Amino acid sequence: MPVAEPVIANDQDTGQSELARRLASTWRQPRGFWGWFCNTHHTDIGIRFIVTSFIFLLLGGVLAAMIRLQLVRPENSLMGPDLYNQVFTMHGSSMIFLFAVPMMFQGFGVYIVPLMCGARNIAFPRLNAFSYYLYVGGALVLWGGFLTNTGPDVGWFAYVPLSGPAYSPGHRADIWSQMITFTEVSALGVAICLATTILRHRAPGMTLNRMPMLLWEKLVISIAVIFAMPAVMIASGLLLLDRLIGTHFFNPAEGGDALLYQHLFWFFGHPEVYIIFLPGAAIVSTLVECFSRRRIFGYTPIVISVVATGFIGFSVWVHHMFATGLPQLSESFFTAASLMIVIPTGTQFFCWMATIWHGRLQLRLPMLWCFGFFFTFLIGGLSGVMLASVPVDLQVHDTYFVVAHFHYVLIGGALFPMFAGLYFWFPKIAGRMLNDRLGAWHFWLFFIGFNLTFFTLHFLGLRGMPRRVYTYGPDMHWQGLNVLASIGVVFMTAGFLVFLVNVLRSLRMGKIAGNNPWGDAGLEWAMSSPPPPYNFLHLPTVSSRDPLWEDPPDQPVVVGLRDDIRETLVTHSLDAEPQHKDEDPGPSIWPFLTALTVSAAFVGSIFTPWAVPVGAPPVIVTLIGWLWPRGQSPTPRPSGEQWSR
Amino acid sequence: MAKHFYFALLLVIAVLLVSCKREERILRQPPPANDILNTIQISGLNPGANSIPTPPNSNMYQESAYAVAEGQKLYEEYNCVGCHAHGGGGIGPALMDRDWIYGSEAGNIFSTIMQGRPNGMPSFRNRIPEYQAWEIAAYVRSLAGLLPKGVSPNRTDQMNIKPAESSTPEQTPSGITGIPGQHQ
Amino acid sequence: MKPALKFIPWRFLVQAMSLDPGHHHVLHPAAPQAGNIEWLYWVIFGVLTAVFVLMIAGFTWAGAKTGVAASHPLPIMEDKEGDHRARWVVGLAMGVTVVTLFVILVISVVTGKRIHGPTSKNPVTIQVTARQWWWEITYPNPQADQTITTANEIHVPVGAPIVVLTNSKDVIHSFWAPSITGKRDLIPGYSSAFWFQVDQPGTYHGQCAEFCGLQHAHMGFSVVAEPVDQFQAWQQQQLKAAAEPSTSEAVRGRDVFLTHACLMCHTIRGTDAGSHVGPDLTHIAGRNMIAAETLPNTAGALAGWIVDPQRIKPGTRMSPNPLAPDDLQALIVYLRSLQ
Amino acid sequence: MESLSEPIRRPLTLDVSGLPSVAFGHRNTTWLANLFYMTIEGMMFALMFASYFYLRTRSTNWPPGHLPPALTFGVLNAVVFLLSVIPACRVKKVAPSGDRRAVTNGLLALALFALATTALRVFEFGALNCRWSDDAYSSTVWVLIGMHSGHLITELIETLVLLAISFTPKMEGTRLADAAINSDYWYFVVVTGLIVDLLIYGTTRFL
Repeated sequence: MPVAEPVIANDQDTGQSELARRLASTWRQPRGFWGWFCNTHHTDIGIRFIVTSFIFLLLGGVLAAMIRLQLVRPENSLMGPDLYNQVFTMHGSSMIFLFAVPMMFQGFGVYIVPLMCGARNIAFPRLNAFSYYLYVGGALVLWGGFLTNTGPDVGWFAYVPLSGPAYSPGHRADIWSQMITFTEVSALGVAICLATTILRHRAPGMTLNRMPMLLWEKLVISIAVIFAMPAVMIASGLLLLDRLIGTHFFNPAEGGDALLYQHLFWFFGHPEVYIIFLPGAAIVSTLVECFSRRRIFGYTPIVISVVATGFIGFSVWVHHMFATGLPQLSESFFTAASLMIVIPTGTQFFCWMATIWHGRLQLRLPMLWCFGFFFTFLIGGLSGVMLASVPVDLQVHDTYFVVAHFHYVLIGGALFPMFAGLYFWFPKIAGRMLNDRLGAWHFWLFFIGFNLTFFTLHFLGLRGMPRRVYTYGPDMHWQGLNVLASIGVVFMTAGFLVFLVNVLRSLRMGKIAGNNPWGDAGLEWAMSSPPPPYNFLHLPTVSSRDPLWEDPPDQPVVVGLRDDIRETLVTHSLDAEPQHKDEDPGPSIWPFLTALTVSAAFVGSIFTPWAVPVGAPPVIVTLIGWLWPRGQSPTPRPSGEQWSR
Repeated sequence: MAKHFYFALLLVIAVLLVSCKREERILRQPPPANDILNTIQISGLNPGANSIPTPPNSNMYQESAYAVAEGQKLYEEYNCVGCHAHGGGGIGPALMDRDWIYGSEAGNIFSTIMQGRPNGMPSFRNRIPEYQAWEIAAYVRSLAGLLPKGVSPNRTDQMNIKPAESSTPEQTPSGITGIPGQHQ
Repeated sequence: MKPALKFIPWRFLVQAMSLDPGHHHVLHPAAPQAGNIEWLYWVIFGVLTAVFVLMIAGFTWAGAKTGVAASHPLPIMEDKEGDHRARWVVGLAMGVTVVTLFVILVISVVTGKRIHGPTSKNPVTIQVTARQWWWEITYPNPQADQTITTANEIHVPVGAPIVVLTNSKDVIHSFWAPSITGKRDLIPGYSSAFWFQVDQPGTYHGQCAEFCGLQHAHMGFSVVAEPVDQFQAWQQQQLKAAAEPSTSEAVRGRDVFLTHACLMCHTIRGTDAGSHVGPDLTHIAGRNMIAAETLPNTAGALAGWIVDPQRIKPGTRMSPNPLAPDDLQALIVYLRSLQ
Repeated sequence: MESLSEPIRRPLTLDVSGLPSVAFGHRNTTWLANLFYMTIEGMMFALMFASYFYLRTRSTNWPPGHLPPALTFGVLNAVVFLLSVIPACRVKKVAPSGDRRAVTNGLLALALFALATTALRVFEFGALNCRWSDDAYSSTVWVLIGMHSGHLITELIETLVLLAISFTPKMEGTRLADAAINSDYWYFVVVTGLIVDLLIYGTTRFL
């Protein structure tokens, strides 16, 4: 409906208008030391996720360098088996649980999804903040253990019986399984927040088939997390029970079964791969569209393949267990399923290629990283096809061939898109551009080093070098290739240093970005960079898939939300029709306190079962403090208001 | 430069200080102390057995869960089970109760293993290396719940015939120990 | 990472590039199974390489064709009939992908059948029991006295099918000799069986492939494939009890063995030593390697191993034995007389 | 693209000031979150059920060397579960009408039922005829029933808290919606509880 006083569109929000000032004071996050722990705004929490997980990427990289240094000579005396086993376990666990998922799923998701939806904040911001603190708790437990000689030494998969009470004395394996509990609860919390945000807080008019690809993939991943993570929590939980109170789940002598653990673990473990890869694909889809200067080709097929990947991901876990000697029929089935995964992934690749082919490619820095992704992930995916074939897998399983394969898949599918995304969204996050020349140096150093290291490992695997060996005999002729692989690490390290320099430099003297430096179509570019605490001056409405490209200049904006309380708009899951207004709970210290009590209970249960009954009451108290209705709410409502049933 | 060195040094020391003895994997054994056997008396012959100073390096094994677990394996492999069962006793005296004919300290158990005792306990001197004897002694103490829970072994992967050592209540050794032979 | 540069021995780089005819190599098969797998590997490898080249060419070409050097965002474009053509191309590509995958599925399943295949008649049966961190090998026989027990060295007749019964005493291990056949996990609580066959005589290295604790790296074994007559001779030799010590020093060596920690773990058939904690040493002198394929079976290596195994394999279950020099000497002489 | 560069005035707006600020049922965001939460928990239960049957295939007789758990309290508890659906249903029905008194009564009844089942559960543990450290069967039984007891206690506390709120003027708007959602979660606890009973008391006898 036309109104008397036309309002100023979002992209013109200078922060000077009266409305902007009111919103800013309403949505302000507390400052200072305690304020930091009360903060519940998604951009701040998202940045914390990104920074923290990047720190653990660096730490995991240091461990990797130690591993390469140890293997550079046969019978090297740099590390003994005790330390080496801790180091490679810490490397795997940190990279998967403390970096890959928190960065690709939580970090990018929490920061970008609400902006792309056109929302003022993420749904359940307190749960979101709680998830962050719990993630940090898990990280501290794992690394604290490592620094006190209690680092897990049973591999990131912690197979029983090696990780069981009979063969892992002490508390090393317990540290691992509780770290799992921490990080998985955190991921599940964020999954709930993201899925709800995507389904309920989209801008009016952003129907399902107008959702940006990134939202589609985040939605699928959130649901995959919800179905996959419980499996590993059960696995590590039963392991903890076996070790702590002497249950017999994995004790063959008393009717237990060691393979049960592997089934539970890989039922999570394989979907996990897609939980890590799909965010990368989401970033690539976004960037390919932006830098080909055209709508992405094959929106519907890509959406279908993403959903299909999410589904098929749950039916291939046994291809991690081919060597256990399963019946042939099931082997054939799981081979077929594993090969089937290629179809949706291939579809995405072809659609990206077609988009570039019929577009106008601008090879800016983020796009360069996308090409790096095409190259590396393709190699990883194709060697994955080899592993799907049972006979070949029986030869190269648990060798450095597999190590090479999944580093190509994970670094290719997560790290390259991550850097693409960082270069792409850094202007939005920091308000300044990253330096192009340094970025190019970073790319080429890392690209060359990566391929030097990991392509070499294929040959080592074919020459019969098994994984997880702390050294090897001089007569095995493995040194030359190991040296080659270790040299690659030097290049990658240099690349990382260049990146860090670039970030620190650009934070201070980088070129001012402006709202939309890349001319992208997503709503996250519609407000100033960095975004104001209320994100949008007026919540936008949408009438196309690429709002900033295709929406008419007179696209309506939402008015009528109160600016004296944190009112948000809830829309319909499918057609994004406005349904009702909701209220953002705002900053609070309780999520942090709850995280503290929960962490205390978790850590205590490493040492004694009594931690559960003793640790529960404080958790309950903090939870009540969290959920107890506060003074200002419920807000006074217009009399005779209709509640939507 | 020097500053960095000192900082690194401090860091290392700090880490070492906090690192747990419990998790120590003792892979390289200290050279065996030949005079140890002579420093240990048989508690059966003088009351107040628990006051006997035990040789320092016994603690190293009693504080490491890994060493106790090794002791448990050796207890099986060297067939201590044959006479003492899984602590319940049989041909030999029980090890999970409060009675210690020759003393309950690690040093006493060590010397019992090494010297042998009347009525059937053979001497394993030269047969069992000293560090293994210390590990077995540590494990035997855990049978009676005399070791901290964090160090005592939990359930094994064998048949479940007795509660795990880590869940055995502490059997405080009776002060006056019995007379040799009485228990056979 | 600086130190890494210091270590580079360039000749190793040269050697690394050359395909050494190792006996521990997936692509140097000496047995029908490994041969089939190698064939399958190269077929799939060829197909996938073609795919890779095509895809990369496609991306490069697309980029080169439409690339524009501009630092400011270009206007948005539309290409309706281009999209129409692309729809066909992508559809076609998907079709090709599906067909390729189906072919790979078929050949892989067929090869799988051929590997598992039915074992031919009267095979040699071997029981492999994995321990932390060595392999106990027995050739079971209805009569106990006809059963051979050895460690880490598997003798097989060339060209005859071998049935391997697997079992694990402690944690999960994996039996893998790359030049012979794919790996098989040994899982406590499960006893499984598979078969292989070696066509070319020779000694083939194998190793544990599933992480199994401190000494996972040094848990090797070897498969010695020899003509049938040699194999039977070896069997006859293995069935004998230990050789009586001939020299006085050897006699003293046996006494050392029987009065020290050795007999707590090891067996020498024909003497009082009968414990099954460690490997059976009745014919130790007949083996090529000791300590699970870690050291050559020489007097010096043997001595070093006996005195301080923890230096060579930290965490191994073998205890250090600080023997007097002449005792050690005698013991070595005795052990090396056990042909 | 170009449209972004120069300021534009937007004559059209979408006025949402008239929209309600409370939603019941599937429109409520907390309802959706609760659905996801139940999915997670349901997944955990499903995997435990799967493990139960997997382990069952690994031993010849079931239960191995134990009497099956005694029926009395289990059956009694199952009946209480079924009855407890009535007050839950009632709360869900009256909450949207904003009738605080009715909601309070419903919550009170529900809390009493929750207390009753929790109490009965204590006796159920006593009647299992096994100890978790006996063998794999016993471990599974204990973990199954233990997991569910955890949910029972959580639900009991949540209901008590809502009851406490319902005695204050804060029981209004979104809180009423929460009360309704609490009933959904109670249904979930009842269903899983019945399945657990079926496994523990049923399959041990008829499998």
